[in-house]
Amino acid sequence: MDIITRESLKRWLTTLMDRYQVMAPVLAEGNHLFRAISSTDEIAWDYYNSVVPPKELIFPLTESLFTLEYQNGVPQIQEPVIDRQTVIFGLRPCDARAIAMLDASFMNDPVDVPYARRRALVTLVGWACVRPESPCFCVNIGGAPNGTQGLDVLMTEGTDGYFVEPVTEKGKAVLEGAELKHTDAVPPEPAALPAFSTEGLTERLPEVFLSPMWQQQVEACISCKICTFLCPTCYCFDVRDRRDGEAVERMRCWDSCQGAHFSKIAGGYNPRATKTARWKQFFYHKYLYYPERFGGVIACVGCARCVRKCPVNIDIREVIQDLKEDISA
Amino acid sequence: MVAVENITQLIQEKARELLSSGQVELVIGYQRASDGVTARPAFVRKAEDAGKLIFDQTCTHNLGKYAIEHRGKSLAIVAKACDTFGINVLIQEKQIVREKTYVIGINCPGVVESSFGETGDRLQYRCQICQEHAPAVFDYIVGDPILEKPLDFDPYAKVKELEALPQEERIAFWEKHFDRCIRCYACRNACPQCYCTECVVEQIDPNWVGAPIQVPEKQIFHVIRAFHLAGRCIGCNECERVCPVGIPLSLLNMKFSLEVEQQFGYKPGRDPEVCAPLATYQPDEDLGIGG
Amino acid sequence: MSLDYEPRIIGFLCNWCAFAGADLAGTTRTTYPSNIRIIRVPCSGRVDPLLVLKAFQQGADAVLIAGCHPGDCHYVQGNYYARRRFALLRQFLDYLGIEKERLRLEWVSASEGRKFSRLVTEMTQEVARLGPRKDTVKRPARQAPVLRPLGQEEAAPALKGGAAAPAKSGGE
Amino acid sequence: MTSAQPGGNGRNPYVPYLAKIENTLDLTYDVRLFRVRLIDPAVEEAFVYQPGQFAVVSAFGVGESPFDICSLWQPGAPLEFAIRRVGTVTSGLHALEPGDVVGVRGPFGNWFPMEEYRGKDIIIIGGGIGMAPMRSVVNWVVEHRADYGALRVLNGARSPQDLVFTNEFDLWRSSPNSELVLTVDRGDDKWKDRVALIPAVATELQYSPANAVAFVCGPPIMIKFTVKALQGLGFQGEQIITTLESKMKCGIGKCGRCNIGQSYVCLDGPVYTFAQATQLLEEL
Repeated sequence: MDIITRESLKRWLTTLMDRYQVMAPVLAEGNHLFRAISSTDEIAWDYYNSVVPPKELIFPLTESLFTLEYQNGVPQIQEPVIDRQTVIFGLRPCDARAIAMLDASFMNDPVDVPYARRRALVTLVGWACVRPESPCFCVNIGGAPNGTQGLDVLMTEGTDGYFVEPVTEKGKAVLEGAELKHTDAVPPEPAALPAFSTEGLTERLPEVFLSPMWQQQVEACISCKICTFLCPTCYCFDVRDRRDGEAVERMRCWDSCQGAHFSKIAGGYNPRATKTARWKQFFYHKYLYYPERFGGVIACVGCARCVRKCPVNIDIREVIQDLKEDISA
Repeated sequence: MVAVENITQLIQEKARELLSSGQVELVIGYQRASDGVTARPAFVRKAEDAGKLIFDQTCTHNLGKYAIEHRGKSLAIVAKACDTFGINVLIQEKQIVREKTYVIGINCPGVVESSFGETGDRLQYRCQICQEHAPAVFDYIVGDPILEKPLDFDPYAKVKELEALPQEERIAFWEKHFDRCIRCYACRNACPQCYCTECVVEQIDPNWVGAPIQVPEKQIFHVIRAFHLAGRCIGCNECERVCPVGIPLSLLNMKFSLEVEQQFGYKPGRDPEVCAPLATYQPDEDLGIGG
Repeated sequence: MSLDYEPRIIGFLCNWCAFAGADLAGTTRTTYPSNIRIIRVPCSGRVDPLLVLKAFQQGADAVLIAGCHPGDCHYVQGNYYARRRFALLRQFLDYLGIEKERLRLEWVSASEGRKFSRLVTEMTQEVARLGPRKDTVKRPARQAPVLRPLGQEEAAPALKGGAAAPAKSGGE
Repeated sequence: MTSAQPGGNGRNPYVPYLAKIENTLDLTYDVRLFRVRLIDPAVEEAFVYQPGQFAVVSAFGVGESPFDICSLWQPGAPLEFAIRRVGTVTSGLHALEPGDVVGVRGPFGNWFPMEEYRGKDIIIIGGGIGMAPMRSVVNWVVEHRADYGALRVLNGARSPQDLVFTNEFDLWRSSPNSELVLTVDRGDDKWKDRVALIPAVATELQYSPANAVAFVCGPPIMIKFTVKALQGLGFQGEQIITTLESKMKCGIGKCGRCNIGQSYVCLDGPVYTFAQATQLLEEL
């Protein structure tokens, strides 16, 4: 395996900035977030994980789909230009795996062109988690703190620098010019996480759809959108117009199934009028609907952002445990 | 942390009594969270479940939020001193019925800063500046009365520091913070004083505020939210606690609290009989505006 | 009057007094700067802070709310509520970086055409002295597509041609 | 069943085709029929659709919403949408006039498998604006009259003023072996037909399930009870076909809001047999 010293790594990133826009975790007023950097000094080298997942770099909170303007009375549609080569540096394997899950949905026919355009320009250089901590649970849901799925390059911090593992051709290309040295050492193994099993959950979810358990689980929910907006695999959006005189811009913005109006149709009928129904939608989408559509993969990567940030401590791990008891009872 | 075991015990006993006598159908309190160290809201409907209720200095949530959700039911609610101010506001605004709401008030030692899996001894800022540790409304009171000590610093110091900054820096300060907002609405939804069934920032027809998650929309949301709480915010600061991206929302709410206190000498929730400042007026007052 | 910089002022005028006052200023040929854009409202008490914010966000340099003198409100007390509301709001906007001089509440009766004219002149001069707003939180007249997560500097030229061809169905 | 996607690969599916409103016809006080022609002839040629498919129509500056295409496809014919003014987008569309430009994306979704039902009796039950997707089925059967058995249409609405496509009633009635029953929830002094709820009328009419299929569309509550009534008459799940309305934004299975259970209405629907929709309707 190859290794790169921390100094060489910084030099490599600095030279990358000529060709690529480099996004990395930074500390913004006490919050770790992915932002474009102009110097490697801005990188939060000691971060655990970002508050907002790096999905926001490929699937922005708000993006323009097109503008429509009238030229001599003739309507003209223009799409925004997306042409910036970008390296996302330092994302965690769970978030990279989540991006692979977004790919499955957005790249599925018909291809979501705005997403695909961005995605094609992005190279993902990940950092393995050497010291993952509970409530993270990637290992219990098909991932690993040093997993490579979705990544182009995986780096693992060792004592003498970073172990570098190119995963894809794109990854090899981005590493060109990096001062890599061969080493016989092996990357450190990540610390163990508490284990629990999600086996058989998807198959049995349909049986418990009407269980009263859901209402109890979600009783404290305040219907905010933290769990969905901070979820690296959530990708619901809203499409809205903005008018300026005769010109119109159509944009899409993140939206969340937790909002009361999410599924309400004009005329007032709301198929998911209760917070229990809405939270169930969140859970079922991850653990049943997505897997049914995309080859059995559960759309949760165990990053535990929803667990850490839920204002009222609704703990998805606990829900899974309770469900198993409910199913077996 | 201050020893509060006896409070837990008293709450459990009271909950048991209220539920088994049928006086209330629901007790809203706190229970241990899944991390084993912090707290989360608990909903107890059977006397035999009362044992899961707890109280300690991690019980930060303002449970008044749920009193609105369960309005119409006879319920008991565990409320810290500041939470009772919020209950008073809700009574004043006819959102809940006093007679149907059994308030288990707590002489509150203050709550500590905590996050998932982590807690410590450091009091939350709102508790550091608190000078009213006794509940304003209650049917049953637990905890030893707390000796009120005058503060040796200005509770509004942070607001005043920001006020004193040059205009450009204030602009930069707020734009930097609003930029991080993701419009998750946790601040609004955690607030017991925000109970509109349809929020003006989400209203579609008319669509006052667009859906984009961009600084103009965020600014309008935060300003309107703060304004709608002017003279109503009781300073529980749950909005700031739940914000996933650490926006100092207390600096918005406290600015209004400061103005309301200075201009109208009013503090919300202390007495439900006194009218809120924006719901009343004095015909001949001079507010330095209008002429 | 000549100014280097022409401010835009949005005036929310009460239908029962200030709007008639402005009308009177017009019919009596009293001149006032054309910097004000008037929106007729049923009462100064109708003016929601949201409207004021929207005005600022859409590029207003200042907002004037003009209602009936105390005691004269057509709806008895609307102007009293407005007074309390905007006394708070202007302090708050100042705190966020929009100077309090940019938000005014004034009493103008239907017979005070002159006062209205003086007010607008005064306010225009004052706002011109303040200059353009320093905060950037306003929607520019034409927003270029936002591509922020892939780089802030990218946003500006994005509307102009480039890699992605405009949709074929765009023209005839 | 996949939908025809004119324009080819690599086209941004969120960019609508531009179309002009040719003319409109007020069907009721709040329902208007829009006849819309795609501006680009190449797009128009490729825009082939089946009864039951929908398109997402934009009122630029207001937004876009999905609407059933209630015309039958014919080369060179305009697209028709019956749109009830009920929300922001529909109000925006109603504010437009002939000659104005709208956006159209589609055709999306699956369709009524009319070929499969050749030789069967066709029962069509539509409530209110739910009659819009039913209209294409009725007209399909009328147009291919020899291919099908009896045509029995039950059209209901809240009031006589809410009945849509009244201008086509004579055409439907005059088709051989056809029946049209009208009912309203509340009549007025001029109303001579039935005053009853659709499920009750369906039961009363004793529709026979023998060699028949029933199409049902209307408000969720009407679908629910009409399906019950049909089941009471002996209809099996696969003999009942419905088209569901759901909140949609993208129309292509991405935006995540139209699902009922596992099924994305925009991709897997909007047409379902009741056998498929049993679980879905539990959620309704």
